[in-house]
Amino acid sequence: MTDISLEKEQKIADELERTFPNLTARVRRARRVMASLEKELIPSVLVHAKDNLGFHHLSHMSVVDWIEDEHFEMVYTLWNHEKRVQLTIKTMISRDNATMANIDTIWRQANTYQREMREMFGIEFPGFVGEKDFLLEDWDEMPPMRRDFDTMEYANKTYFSRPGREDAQDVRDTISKRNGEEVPDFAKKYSREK
Amino acid sequence: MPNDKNSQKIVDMITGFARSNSLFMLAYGTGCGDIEIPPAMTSRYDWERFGYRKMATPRQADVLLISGYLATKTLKRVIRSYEQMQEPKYVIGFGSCTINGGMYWDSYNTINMLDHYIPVDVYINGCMPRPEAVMSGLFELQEMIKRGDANGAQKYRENLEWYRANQKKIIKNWKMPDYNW
Amino acid sequence: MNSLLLVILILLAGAVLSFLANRIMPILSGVMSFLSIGAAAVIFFVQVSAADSMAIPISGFSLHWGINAYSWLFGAMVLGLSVFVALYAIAFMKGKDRLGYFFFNFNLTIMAMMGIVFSTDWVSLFIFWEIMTWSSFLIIIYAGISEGRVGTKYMIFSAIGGYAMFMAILVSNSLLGSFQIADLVSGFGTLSLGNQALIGILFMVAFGVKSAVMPLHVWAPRAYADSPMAFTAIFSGLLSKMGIFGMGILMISVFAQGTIGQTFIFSNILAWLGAVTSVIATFYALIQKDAKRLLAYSSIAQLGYIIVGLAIGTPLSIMAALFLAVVHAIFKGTLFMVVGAVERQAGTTNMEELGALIRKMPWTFMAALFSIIALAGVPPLGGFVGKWMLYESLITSGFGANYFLVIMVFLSSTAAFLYSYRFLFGLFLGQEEPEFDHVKEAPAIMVVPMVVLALLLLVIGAFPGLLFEPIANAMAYMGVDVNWNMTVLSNVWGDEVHMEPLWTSILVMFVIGATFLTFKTRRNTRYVTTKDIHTSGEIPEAHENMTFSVNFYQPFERAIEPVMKRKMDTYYNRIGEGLESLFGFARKIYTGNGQTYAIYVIIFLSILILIGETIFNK
Amino acid sequence: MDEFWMKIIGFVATVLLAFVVGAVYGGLVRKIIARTQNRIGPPWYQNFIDILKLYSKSSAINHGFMQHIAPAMAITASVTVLMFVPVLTGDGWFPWFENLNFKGDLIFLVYMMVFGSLGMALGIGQTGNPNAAIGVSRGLSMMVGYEIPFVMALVALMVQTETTSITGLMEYQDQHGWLMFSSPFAFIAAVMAMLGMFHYGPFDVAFAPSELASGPPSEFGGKYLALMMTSGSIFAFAKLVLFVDIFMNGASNLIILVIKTLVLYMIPVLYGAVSPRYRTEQAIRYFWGWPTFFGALAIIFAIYY
Amino acid sequence: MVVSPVHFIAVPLLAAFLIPLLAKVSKELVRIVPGLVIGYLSVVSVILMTQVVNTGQPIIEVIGGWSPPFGINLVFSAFTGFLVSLMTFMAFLIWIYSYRFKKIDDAPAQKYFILFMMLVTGSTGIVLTGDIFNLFVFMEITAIAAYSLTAFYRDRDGAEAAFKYLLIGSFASALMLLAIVLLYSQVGTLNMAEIAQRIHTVPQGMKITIFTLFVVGLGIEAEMFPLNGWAPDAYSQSPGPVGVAFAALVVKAGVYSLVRVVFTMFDIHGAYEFLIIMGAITMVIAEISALKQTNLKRMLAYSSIGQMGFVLIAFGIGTNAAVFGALFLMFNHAVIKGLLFMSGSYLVYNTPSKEIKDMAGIGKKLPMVSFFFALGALAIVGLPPFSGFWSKLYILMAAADASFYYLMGTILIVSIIEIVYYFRVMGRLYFGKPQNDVVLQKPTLGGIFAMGVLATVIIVIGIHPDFVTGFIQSAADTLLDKAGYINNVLQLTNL
Repeated sequence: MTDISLEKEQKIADELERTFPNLTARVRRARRVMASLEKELIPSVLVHAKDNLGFHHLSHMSVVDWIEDEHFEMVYTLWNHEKRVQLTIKTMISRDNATMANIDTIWRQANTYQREMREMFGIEFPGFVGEKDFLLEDWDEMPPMRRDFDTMEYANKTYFSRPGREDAQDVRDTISKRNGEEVPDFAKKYSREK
Repeated sequence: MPNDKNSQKIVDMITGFARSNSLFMLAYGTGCGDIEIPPAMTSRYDWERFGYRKMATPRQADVLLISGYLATKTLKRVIRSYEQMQEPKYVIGFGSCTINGGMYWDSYNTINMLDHYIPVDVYINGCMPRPEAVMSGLFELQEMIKRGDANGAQKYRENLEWYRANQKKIIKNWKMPDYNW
Repeated sequence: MNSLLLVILILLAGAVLSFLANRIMPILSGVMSFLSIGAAAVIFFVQVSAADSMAIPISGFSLHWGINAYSWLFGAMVLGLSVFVALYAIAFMKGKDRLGYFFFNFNLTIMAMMGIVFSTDWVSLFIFWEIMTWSSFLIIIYAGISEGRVGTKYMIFSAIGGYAMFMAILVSNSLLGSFQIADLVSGFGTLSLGNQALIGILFMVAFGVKSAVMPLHVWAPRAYADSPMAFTAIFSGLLSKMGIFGMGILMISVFAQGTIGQTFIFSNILAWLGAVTSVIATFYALIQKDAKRLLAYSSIAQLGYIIVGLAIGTPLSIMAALFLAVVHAIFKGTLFMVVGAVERQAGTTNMEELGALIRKMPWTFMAALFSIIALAGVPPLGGFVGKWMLYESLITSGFGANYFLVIMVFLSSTAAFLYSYRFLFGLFLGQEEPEFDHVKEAPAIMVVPMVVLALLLLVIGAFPGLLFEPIANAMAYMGVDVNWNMTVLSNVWGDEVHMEPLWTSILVMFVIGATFLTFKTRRNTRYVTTKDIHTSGEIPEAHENMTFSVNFYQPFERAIEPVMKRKMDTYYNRIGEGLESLFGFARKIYTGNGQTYAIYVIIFLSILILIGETIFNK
Repeated sequence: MDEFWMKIIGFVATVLLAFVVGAVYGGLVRKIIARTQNRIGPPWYQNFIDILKLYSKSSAINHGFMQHIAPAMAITASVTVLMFVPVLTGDGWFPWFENLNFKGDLIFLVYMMVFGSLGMALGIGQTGNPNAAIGVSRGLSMMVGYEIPFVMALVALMVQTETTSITGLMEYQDQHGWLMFSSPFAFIAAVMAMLGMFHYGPFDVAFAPSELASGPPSEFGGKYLALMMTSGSIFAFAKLVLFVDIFMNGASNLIILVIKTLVLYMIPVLYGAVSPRYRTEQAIRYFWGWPTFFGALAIIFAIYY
Repeated sequence: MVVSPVHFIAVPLLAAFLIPLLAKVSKELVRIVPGLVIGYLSVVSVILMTQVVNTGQPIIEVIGGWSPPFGINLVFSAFTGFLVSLMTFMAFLIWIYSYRFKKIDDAPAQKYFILFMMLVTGSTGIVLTGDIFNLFVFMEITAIAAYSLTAFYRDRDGAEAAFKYLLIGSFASALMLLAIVLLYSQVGTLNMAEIAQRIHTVPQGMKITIFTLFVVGLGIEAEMFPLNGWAPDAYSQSPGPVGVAFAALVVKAGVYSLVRVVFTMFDIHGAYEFLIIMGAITMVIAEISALKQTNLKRMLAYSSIGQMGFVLIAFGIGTNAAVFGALFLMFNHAVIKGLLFMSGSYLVYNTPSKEIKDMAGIGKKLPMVSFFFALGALAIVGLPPFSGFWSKLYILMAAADASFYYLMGTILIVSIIEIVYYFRVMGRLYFGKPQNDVVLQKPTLGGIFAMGVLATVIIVIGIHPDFVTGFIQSAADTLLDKAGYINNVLQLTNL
C-alpha cells in the first residue's frame, strides 16, 4: 500500500462536486470517498454514480437516528469494482416526517433494506412496494429502533418477567468480584456498575 | 372390576417404558442453542443409544425442544407446532433464554418466560447448556414420563384459556386454527 | 324384422330423433339418444343370436350382416358401454349448445360401430368404417377448431387408414372375387406372397390408425383430449377397439392361413411397434399437465399392450389382448367420464390447478380409484388379470425376442403407476384450493354410470371367468384352440393364480386393517382440512398454494430426457411442411396469365404431334 | 376343519414371525449404521419400543378417508406378499408354515408389492403435504428404475426354469442347485435392484430425511405410523424371503432362514451405510445402466441355457 | 308420348330469342319462361330416357329430312339421354336457384337468361348431335354463351377471366375446325357413325394427327391438364349459378365429346392409356393446387378440374365397370359440385374477401347454406353413405380388376388431399370464431329449394344407388357398344 496518492478518489470527489453543485464530497482515506447532500438529489446522484462513475454495487444502506438534531441520517454505501473505491453518500431527513425516495428501482437489493427501515424506524418510501411484516409481525407501537422507544418499558409491559430478575444486575461483575478477578480497564467502560 | 387398577398400572408401566425409551424430538432450532444438538446426536454423545431420535414433523414427534430465545414471531410457529403434535407430548426449554429471557430479557420482541405460553416439562439451564446438560435434562424427562409426571399436555389442555390469553397478548393478529383436542 | 337390422335402425332413428328433439327441448336430445341406445342394447342382448344374418342387395353388391361369437364380444362391449355413456351424456351435455348436432353424431358413431361389428363383408364394413370416421370427426371439431389442427390431423390419418383399407378390400376382391371376410380368410393362403404382404400391410395401416399404433398415433392425444368427454369415453373406449376388432380378424384368422405368418416377421414387427408405442405414450402421459391429455396418452399406451397381445398370437396372449380390450373399454370409459365430471363441476382439468376434489366429489373419486387400479393392473381388480395373462403369454411363448418385449411392456406398465398416481393426486388429492370451494358432486345421473362401471371392474377382477367365457367362445370361433379352465388364470407351464381366494383374502385383510384403524381411538380422531399440515409452524393463508403439482415427475423426466427429445409429431410436421412447399411450387403452374396458358396449349400440342406416333401407336 | 384352523394358526404365526424378524432386522440396521458412524447405536429391540410407543400415542387427526385406510392397504399388501412366499420349506421346526402358501406367482408378487406403495401414496396424497408429495414423486420414479432390472432377472429365471411360481423355482433348485450360481447374472441384476428396493443407501432420496421433512409419511403419526412401520417390517422380511427363495432355494428351518436373509440383507444395508445420496434421476440412470445390462445378459444366458 | 329430340335444341333456342320480346310484355315473364322451357325439357328427357332404356332402341331424329350422312341427325340413346337428362335437370335447378338471385337485377336478367338458354341449347346439342361439324357448331354456341356469362358482372376480374377463356377457347375452336377439315378430307363425311365406319381407311399418321388435334381441342373444354388454365378464373369470376352451369353442363359436354371421339370415332388403343396418364396428372396437379387455394371458389374450381381428371382416368380404364363408374362420377360431380357451387356462392357473397379464412363461423349465420356445403364436402370426397362413395367404389374396383394398383394408390392419396382442404373449410365454417355477425345476403327461397333437392339426391342416391344405376348401366353399355351405335345411325340411311 505504498501508493497513497489519492488521485482516483479525488477525481471521483471532484467529478461529483462538479456535477451536483450542492454536494460536498471529500476523500476520507485511500479508497473511501464520502459525499453528502440534500435528500431530493439522492436518486439522481445514485443513478449518476451507478451509470457514469461505475458504482454498480450497493453494498449497504443504513439509517442513523440523530434524535438530538431531530434528524435521520440516511447512508448509502456504494462500491466500484473496477476502481476499488467505496462511496458513501449521506443525507439528512426530517425525523417528524420521515420520507425518503424509493431506490429499489435502481438496485433491487434496496428492497430488503427499505423494508427493514420502514419497520424499524418508520421511514416511509413513497411508491415503494414491499411486503409488510418483515421482521416484526403485527407491530402497532412506535418503530422499535427509534431511540425514543423505551424497550425496557415495552418489555415490562408486554412480557412476563421471572422474579429475581428485577434488578437487572450484570452478573459478570458479581462473578469477577467473587473470583477476585481483576477487571480490565477497557471492560470497566462497559460495566453497568458505574 | 377389582383388578382394574392393577391392570391399569401394568399398562401404564409398559406404556411409560415405551414412551420414555423412544423419544422422538421435533428439533425446532429457534435460537443459538440448536448448535448443541449435533454433538449430542453424533458419535461423541450419541443420544440414539437411549432411543432418542430426531423427527422432522410434529405429527411424529413426542418432544418439542425449544433451543433458545424465542422472538414473538417464532413463538407463533412454536405454538402451532406444539399444537400439531400428538399426545402424549413434552416440551423441553433449553437455555436461560427460555427461562427468564436471558440476555434478551429487555428486548422488545423476545419473550422471557416460555412456560407462560406453552407448558414446559423440563428446563435445562445454561447459556448454552452443554450436551451433557441436555442429556441430563432428557434423562430427567424420561424419569418424569415413567413416573407419570410429564403431563404438560394435560395442563395445557386444562388451562387453555390462560395460555391462550397469554399468547394472544403478544400475538395480536390471531389467525391460528382452533386447538381443541 | 331381422334383429340386426333392427339394432342399426333403432340407432339411426335415435340419431335423427335426437337431432330433431333438440328443436323441441335440448335435454330431450340426450334422452332420445339414451333411449335408442338402451333399446338397441336390450334387443342386442335379448334377441340377437348367431342365427341372425341378412344380406342387403345394393347396386350390384350385397351387404352381408351376421353375428358370431367374436363380433358378439365386441358388439356387447360397444352397446354395454354406450348405454352408460349415453346416460352420462344427458347430464354432461346439458346446457351446451348444438346438442342436436352432438347427439346425432354420437348415435351415428355408435350405429357405425355396431355396423362394423355386424358386417361380414368388407364393403359394408368399409361403409360403416367411414361413417364412423366422419361422424367422430364432426364431434372432435365440436369443441372448436381454432386451437391446433386436431380435426384435420385426425381426418388425414383416418383417411390414410380408410383408403388403405379401401385399397386392400378392392385388391383382395380383384384377386379372390369376393368381398366376404370369410372368403378372404379361406383364400388368403392361395395368394402370392407379395399380394399377401400388400393386403396385410394395407389392412394393418387401416386398423393401426384407429388403434393408434406408433407411427400412426399422432392424431390421437389431441383428438381424445379435445372432444367432449362424454364422447371421448366412447372414442377411446370403443372406437379404438374397432381397430383392434379388425386387427384381431387379421392377426388371428387371416394371417394364420397365409404363408406370410411363417415367412415374414410381420407379427413381431407389429408386436414391437405396439410395445414401443406403449412405452413412449406412457412417458408422454406422465409429463402431461392436463388430465385429459394424460388419459389420452394412456389410451394409446394401453392399446399398445393389446396389440402386443394380438401380435404374439398364442392362445393365452390373444385371450389377454381381448380381455384387456374389454377391461380397457370399461376403465378408460369410466376415467374419461370422471374427467368429464370434474371438468363440468370444476371448470378445468388442469392437474396443476385442481386438488382435493375427493372431499367434494367422493363418488367420482371412488369410480376413478377403481378404474385407476384396474388401469395400473394392480391386483385384485380386472386390469391385473389381463396384464398377468399378457406377461405369462410372452414369457411362455418360447421366443427369444419376446422376453425383451416383456421388459418393454413391463417398463410401460410400471411407468403407468406414475401417471395413475399423478391423475388421482392431481385431481382428487392434495391441497384444497379456495377457488374450487364451490364444487359439488356431479349429478346422480353422471355418477351412477361411473360407479356401476367401477363396480363392474371389481366383479371382473374377482370372477374373471365371467369374461373368459365369451372371449374363449370368440377365440374358438376364430379358430384358436382354447382348453380353458374357466375359474383360474393359468399358463401353458401349468402355473396358476386363483383370483377368488386371492381376492377374498385381500379383502379380509384389508377389512381387518381398516377396522383396526377405525376403531382404535376413534372417538378422538378428527377430520381436518388440508391446510392443517406440517408447514414448520407457518400458518398458510387461504390463498397460498401449497400443492406440489407443477413438474410433478421432473426427476423422471430428466432421466428419460434422451427418449423424449424425438417427437413423431415433428417428423410429420416436417413432412407436411415439405409437401406444402412442394405443392406451393406445383401450383405455380397455374400462373393466372392468359399467355402462359396459351403457350401451354401450344407446347402440349407440339409435343403430342411430335411423339403422338409413339404414344398412340400401340 | 382342523386343517383350516391349522392354516389360520400358521398364518398368524407367519405374520408374527415376519414382524418380529423384520423389526429385529430394522433394529440391527440402525445398530450397524450407528457402528459405521462410530456410535453405539440403539439397542436391537429399539424398533419394538418405537412401534409400541406409536401405538400408545393418540392420533387425533386425519385428512380424510384415503389417509385413514392407506396404512390398511399397506399392511394388506405386505401380508399378502408374505402369504405368497414360502417362508420355510420341508419339515422344519414349524411345519405349518408351509401349509398356507399358495403357489406364489412371481408376476403376481411383483404387482402385489406395488399395491401397498400405491395405497400409501394415495393416503399420502390426501394429506396435502407438499413434502410428502415430492417424496411420492421421487419414490414412484425410482420404482420404475429398479423394477426393470428386477423383472429382467425374474424373467431370466422363469425362462430358465420354465415355471413362473416360486414353488416351481424351488423344485427346480432342489434338482439343479441354487439359481444364484446357475444363473449368476440374474442374481447380480436382482441384487443391484434390491439396493433400490430397500430404500437404503444411495437410493434413499424418496424419504430423504430432513430434506423433505420425513418424506412421504410426513403427516402420519400415532397409529398410522405404527401400522406403517409394522407393515414395513413385514414387507422387508417378505422381500428378503422372496430373494432367498428364488436364489437360494429357501430355508428348511428358522436358523438357516435367518442366516440367509441376514446375509442378503447386509448387502443393501452396508452399501447404504457408507453411501451418500443419489438424486432421483441419477438413481434411475444407475438402475438402467449396469443392472439392466446384467439383466439382459441374464435373459440371453437363460435363452441359451 | 314421343317427343322429337329436336325440341331440346329448338325450344330453348326459340325461348332465348323470345325473351327480349317477352320482356316487353312482363318483366316477370323473363324469369318464368326459361324455367318452363327447361322444366319441360327435363320432364321430356326423363320420359324419353326411360323409354329408350326400356325398349333398348335409341331415338334417332333426322333434322330437315335429309338422311345421314348428308343431313344432321340427333341421337337420343341411353348414353346421350342420360347426359341430357342430367343436364336439363341441373339446368332446371340452376334456374330455380337463379330465379331471384340478388345480383341479377331486372335489366341484366334478360341477358342472363338469354345466355343461359343458349348455354343449355349448346350443351344439350353437343350431346345429342350425331354430326361432328354440328358438334363443333354447338360447341361454339356454348363457348360464346360461356364467355359472356363469365364476364357477366362486367368488372375487371370477370373481363380478364373471360378473355383468358376466350383466348384458350379460340385455340380449341381452331384446332377442332382443323381436325374436322382434315377428317372430312380423309373420309368424306361428317356423320360420326360413318366416320367410325370408315376410320380404318385413314392412314395411320394422318389418323393420329387428326386425333391429336381433336384431343387438344376437346381437352380444353374437358379441362384436361395442361389445357385447363381458363377454368379456375372462369369458375371463380362468373356469377354463382354460372359456376354450377360450367360444372354441370359445359364441362360435361366437353368430356362427352372427348369420350365420343375416343370411344366411337377412333380406334386408337394408346388413347386409353393416354387418357389415364393425362387424367392422373390433371387430378394430382389440380388437387394440389386446390389445397393451396385461399379463395373458396378457386378451390372449388380446381377441385372440379381434379374430378374431371378422375373421370378421364375412369374412361381411360375403359372396361364396362370403369365406364359405368365414370358416368356415375359425372352424375355425382354434376350434382355435388352443383350443390357446392350453389352453397359456396352464398358463402362467398357473405365474405367480401372471398377468402376461406374469413369464412370462420359462418355456420351460425347461415345454417342451411353451411349445412349444404358440409354435406357436399362429405359427399364429394367419397365418404359413405353419400352418393360420391359409390362412384369412387366402382372406379377403384374397376382399377383393381385391371390391376392398376399404383393408379389406385395415386387416386387414394389425392383423395386424402381432397379431404384435407374440404374438411379444413368445413371446420372453419362451423367452428371458427365469427368475425362479424352481418349477413350480407340471405339465400333465396329458390336457392334453398334447389340446394335441398340436390342434397336429397345426394343422400338418397347414397343410401340407395339403385335409383340411377340402371340408367347408368345401360348408358355405359350403349357407349361401349360402338357397332350398335353405327348400325342404329346408319340403319336410318337405309330406311
